[in-house]
Amino acid sequence: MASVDSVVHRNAASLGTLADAEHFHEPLAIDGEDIDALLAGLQRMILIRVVEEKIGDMVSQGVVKCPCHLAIGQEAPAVGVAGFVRPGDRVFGAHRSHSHFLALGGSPHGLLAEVQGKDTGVSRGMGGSMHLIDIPNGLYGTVPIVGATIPIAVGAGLAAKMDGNGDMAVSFFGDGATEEGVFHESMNLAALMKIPVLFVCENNFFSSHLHIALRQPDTSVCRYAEAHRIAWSRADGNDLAAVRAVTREAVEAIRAGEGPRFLELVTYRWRGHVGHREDEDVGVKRKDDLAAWKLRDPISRLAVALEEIGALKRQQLKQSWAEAHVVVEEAWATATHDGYPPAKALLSRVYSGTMANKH
Amino acid sequence: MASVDSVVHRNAASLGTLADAEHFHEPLAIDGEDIDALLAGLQRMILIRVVEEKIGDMVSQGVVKCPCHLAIGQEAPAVGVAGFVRPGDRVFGAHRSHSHFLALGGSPHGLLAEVQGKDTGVSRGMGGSMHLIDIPNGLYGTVPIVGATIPIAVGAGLAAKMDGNGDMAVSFFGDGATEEGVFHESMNLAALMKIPVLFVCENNFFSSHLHIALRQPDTSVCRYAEAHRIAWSRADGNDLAAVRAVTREAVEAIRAGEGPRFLELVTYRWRGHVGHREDEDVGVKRKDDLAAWKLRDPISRLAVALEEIGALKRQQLKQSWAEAHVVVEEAWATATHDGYPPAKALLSRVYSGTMANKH
Amino acid sequence: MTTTGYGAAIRDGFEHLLANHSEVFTIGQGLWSPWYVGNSMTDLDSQFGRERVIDTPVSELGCTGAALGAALCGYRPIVIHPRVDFMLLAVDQLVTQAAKWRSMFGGQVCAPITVRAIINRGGEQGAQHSQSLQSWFAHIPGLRVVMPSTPTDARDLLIASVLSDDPVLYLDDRWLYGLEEELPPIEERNLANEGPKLTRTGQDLTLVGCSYSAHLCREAAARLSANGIECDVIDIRVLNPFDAALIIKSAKKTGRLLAVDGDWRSCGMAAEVIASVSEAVDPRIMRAAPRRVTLPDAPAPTSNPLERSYYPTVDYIVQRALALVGAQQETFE
Amino acid sequence: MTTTGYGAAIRDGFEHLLANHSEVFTIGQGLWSPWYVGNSMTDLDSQFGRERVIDTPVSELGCTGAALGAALCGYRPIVIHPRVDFMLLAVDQLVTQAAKWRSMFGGQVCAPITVRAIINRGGEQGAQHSQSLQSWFAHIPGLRVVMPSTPTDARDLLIASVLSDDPVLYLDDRWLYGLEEELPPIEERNLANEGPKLTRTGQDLTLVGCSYSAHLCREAAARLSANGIECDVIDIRVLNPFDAALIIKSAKKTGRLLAVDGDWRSCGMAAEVIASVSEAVDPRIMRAAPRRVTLPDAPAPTSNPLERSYYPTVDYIVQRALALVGAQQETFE
Ligand SMILES: Cc1ncc(C[n+]2csc(CCOP(=O)(O)OP(=O)(O)O)c2C)c(N)n1
Ligand SMILES: Cc1ncc(C[n+]2csc(CCOP(=O)(O)OP(=O)(O)O)c2C)c(N)n1
Ligand SMILES: [Mg+2]
Ligand SMILES: [Mg+2]
Repeated sequence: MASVDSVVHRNAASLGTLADAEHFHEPLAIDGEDIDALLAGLQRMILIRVVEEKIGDMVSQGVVKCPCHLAIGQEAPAVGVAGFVRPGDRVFGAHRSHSHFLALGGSPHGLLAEVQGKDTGVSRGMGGSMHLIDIPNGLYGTVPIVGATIPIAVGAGLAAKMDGNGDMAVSFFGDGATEEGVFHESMNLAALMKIPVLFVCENNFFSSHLHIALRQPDTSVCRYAEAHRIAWSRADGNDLAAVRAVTREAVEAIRAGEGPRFLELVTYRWRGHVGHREDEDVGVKRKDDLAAWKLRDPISRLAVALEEIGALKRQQLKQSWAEAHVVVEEAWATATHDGYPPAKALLSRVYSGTMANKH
Repeated sequence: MASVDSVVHRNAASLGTLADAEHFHEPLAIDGEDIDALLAGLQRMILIRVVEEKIGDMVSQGVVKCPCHLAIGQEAPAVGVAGFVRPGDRVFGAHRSHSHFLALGGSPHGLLAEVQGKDTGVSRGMGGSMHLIDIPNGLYGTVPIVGATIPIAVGAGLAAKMDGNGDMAVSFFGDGATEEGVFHESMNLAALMKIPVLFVCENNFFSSHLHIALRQPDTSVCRYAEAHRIAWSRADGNDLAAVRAVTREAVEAIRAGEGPRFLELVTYRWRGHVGHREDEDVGVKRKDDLAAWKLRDPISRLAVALEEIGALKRQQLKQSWAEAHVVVEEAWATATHDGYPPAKALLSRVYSGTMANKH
Repeated sequence: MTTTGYGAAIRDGFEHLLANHSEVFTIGQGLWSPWYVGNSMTDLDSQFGRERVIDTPVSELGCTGAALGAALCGYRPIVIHPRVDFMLLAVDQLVTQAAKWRSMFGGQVCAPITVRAIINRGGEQGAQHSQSLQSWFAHIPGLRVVMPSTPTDARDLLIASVLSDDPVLYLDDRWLYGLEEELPPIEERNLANEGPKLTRTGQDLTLVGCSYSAHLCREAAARLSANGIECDVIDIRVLNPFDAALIIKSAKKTGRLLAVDGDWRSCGMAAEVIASVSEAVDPRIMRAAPRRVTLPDAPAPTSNPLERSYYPTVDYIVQRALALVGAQQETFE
Repeated sequence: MTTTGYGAAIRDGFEHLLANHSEVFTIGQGLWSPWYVGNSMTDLDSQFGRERVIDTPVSELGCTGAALGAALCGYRPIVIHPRVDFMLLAVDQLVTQAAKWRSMFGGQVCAPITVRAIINRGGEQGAQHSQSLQSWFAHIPGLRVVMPSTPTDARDLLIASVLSDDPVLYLDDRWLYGLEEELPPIEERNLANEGPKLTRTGQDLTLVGCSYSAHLCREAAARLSANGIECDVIDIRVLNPFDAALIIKSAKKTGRLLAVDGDWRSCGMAAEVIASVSEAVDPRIMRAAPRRVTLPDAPAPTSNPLERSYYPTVDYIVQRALALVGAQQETFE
């Protein structure tokens, strides 16, 4: 039957060792990498870790009440990608985006004030942990409706294309978001219109309490990019050098007008889906995995590698942590004394009521 | 970078000659096929063609007022798949489903009464052309919201799985429907839960006025099945023997408990998106294509092949057409004299108000 | 005497349904999680098996459609959306499919699907995790909308919803999970016969609400009684199809109406209550203009002080009720 | 004098916007088709290029979200949904995203997106191709809802919607495309200053409607006038945020109110009109109980005789108005 053609699916996109917590515990292979960038990235990952641990503590003490989804353990994707974001680019996140906010240069005080609902917060106290914005640093918005910012990022990319300055949009989302139909609608639209958007899926295996094996027929999500004819790369999301490598290549292609790119960054969250506890996801075999995953720590693996090549002294490392703690404690203290939004903010921020001036 | 892995998409799933109207004009290759089944299928395709031509005429005369989407030219997918549907199976269609209804054995009178809004119609005059149902023949519903019946069919398949009788669900949809996110959500769910459902995409290249090349980065949709890890087959949708071959194989696998299967059947509609006109889709280069596509006629190519092997006489063929016209004219005449639904039907059919009896 | 809480009562309803009706199953997000839907479904998966208690991918529209498909094939699925906000991705299947299939196909099919969505507000969750929107769904012919305000109703109306041959939206509110009461034996009722209920009687004012608002109305009525103002309190229970008869009767008696709703104001359930009464009651026998208590016209904020001022409270209802009862003197400009 | 039809007037609005505002573009289904959206966008693609007039895949949610993203980045996209029914797949982006981003982010961003959906009823299309649902969207704080009933408004309110810095839902009705009038020169108005309009004055009855219903009210008022009954006719025009002041003022004058809406009854726009008036007007000065004319509580049928009885008509409105005006005698049981 010349006119017939069949294929039983291949498993080409399965994660293999990347999914195995026993692998990738060794220090990173960073020879030939941009060491200054890695040192800066290390700093930033440490800051994110310390800020989120602080938030976790405040959640556990009941001081912070809004739902907080911590990215502790998965700092490298945010920092690696942010290294290639330039002014004019537009980045979007989701519910677990403290890391994206800080990686782009957001102020710890602005975040710590926001999670306390203060008027000095990045969203002026109206959004809390799940609704962050920082346009000066390129963060155009993070929201907790799973998948919602994916088409929005595609539209921001369309705007960048219309502007014609070689800017791009970045969409951070998780493996769970790939189950929302809008993810596919957005990928098709981006591929069809050759929109400059970088799709970054942080595959941490979980959607709240459910492992990806209980939600999808395969553990890797690159197969979706292939279906939508979008070039993709997959990397150890806890390896800053690897993340930087795949991002560099993808961003160059995007800015060169080749259209969208897709990154799957394999990582793992150390805390529960929401809140500060490590064992939040009761009923999910996690404890044993978590111990192994902690050995794939994006921070220590990079730090040791940098020490080994003599680019970093143990002393400097200690100091980085210490400085981060000082910055965070000061920011927290200030935020604590900041004021809440005025009562009128409830109604005064709904409509602009304004009208465009003619161009 | 051992932990990195990249692929720039291949075009593996492009349609090639199947998309070229100049190919597949020759009589079908049917040696070794089930000749009786092909003869019965020919009969059925002729009936569908004649019924839809009648509806087209009545639309052109303004007698039929509800929107009618004709499947003239794409009768083979419906008839080929229906040949493997058994009692207990549940079939769902969309807006262009006269063919599915008739292929499953639906009564021409029930359809012709429905498009006239008569109480004797298959949907008792409440649905018209776009909302057909015929549970005794396995048609559980067709609706015009693009993609809407795809998850519904998956649920019917889940019910079949729970029943445990080896029954399956069938979902007929078009290439445009693959752009709705719910199509992907449904495919993932079916693959994950190994649901006995046959996805049948009739790829006729168009979604209303837009060619698939203006809507997707590739012309074949099997790549989606591959992404969702669903075994797929692609065939000339105007070749009844080919359609039967891929359906037989898929249905055996489904009933054997292997989970969902996906078929892409490449075809072409002879009329406009909606209504009776051939040149409805103004602005779309179609006229020239259409002439060539008519040479890939699912009916004549099969008829000639059957004549060539002596399984069909020219005289019998003439008679089949003549009989179909008689059946259709009689059904139309009866339907014309049937009554409209009573005024109370508007409110009396909204709620059942009934309550289940205990099992 | 042992009392049961609202959440546990919902679980009792699930247990009864799964144990006694083999065609019932439940599907949605969080069903294999111990915390996702509070204590309202705890361990149902281990008790009845993961083939009948199905956790799902993050695909609201697909999963709701799949449940509808099973319902068309003889099952009675209960879809779980842990938040109304998430369910909005599934409105096509709920509103354009489930609610219309019966009528669209001439009454030849029924779609006994129950969609249970949880109103989960407060806690500084903000605009995208606080919507209730019952007014939207009460607007749709073909869709029955149920909102229980007591543990007994939470259990028995869930059972009635699932056993109804019509599509039903069942909304429960996390803020009611604290309520406790002694539960009577389970009764399988016909949802078509259920409707608004008079839960307290008085001569001075008619207080109407559903779900958590009905609870607030009961609390307010108790406080008002202490001030010598006696209220009829009506718990709507079934928002669609809406039977206003009881409310109309009460308004004719008291001549005063205060409609409370935890949804937004414009085109909301409180507007429907007032419109239904205004159409049916001779205005000359009303002793005051009716009034609404609803959310302010803004998305839900996160900041604690704003959030506290956002939701209707017993205090506020009492205050509005006092103004209303004094309203003969109220001047209309 | 040359007159312009409603559809052509919409096209004039698009032409003005695309010609004078480089940040405007339009995206949606059917934009490269000569028939999909009637004559309301004919040849805009060839006139302004397919980079600014973008036809799309069948992906309502994705395309609406993409437009929102562009709006956040300085553009003024107009999303086209050829039917309200299709737009329901995009409610998350419209209601949970666009309408809330400004407030959710402390007023620091604006989302100047206009979603234009077409009400395309009748023609035996049935339950899934006939919904209007303006009541749903008028319920949502943060979303402006506009429904023009004349060619001039169709053009000028489209322009005002697109130039507004807030998200706007603009609904036009195919049944109005036949209306013709002489158009004044284009005026760029601030949508925030637009609202209900008194289009006819009378002492006996206040008739209120939006879009096609406003047109029906005008026709009915003319017929009633021939019977010696003079009506105030109010065209709502902007449903959200809803300013009832004009309607209240009129009801106080006439003491009688008939609210007409082409959407369903319960929790609908007609209920909001009656509730707003009932709250604000001393019942004792009402000369009759207000009344609603809406769709019956059923999905749209296809069968011609049922379809003809389904939608409000001028005859029916006149009939109800006469009953209402005679209502002093009307007895309330
Ligand atoms: C539309 C929608 N459905 C469900 C949820 C509940 N929810 C919040 S986060 C989440 C998990 C998402 O998983 P993933 O995308 O992998 O992100 P991760 O939490 O792993 O960072 C879910 C299901 C939601 N917020 N929105
Ligand atoms: C949700 C939704 N969006 C848009 C439409 C308008 N529409 C009706 S049929 C159709 C084309 C669908 O194309 P396809 O799925 O390929 O089916 P075909 O018409 O080719 O048989 C469209 C866009 C619709 N009915 N529903
Ligand atoms: Mg995840
Ligand atoms: Mg097609």
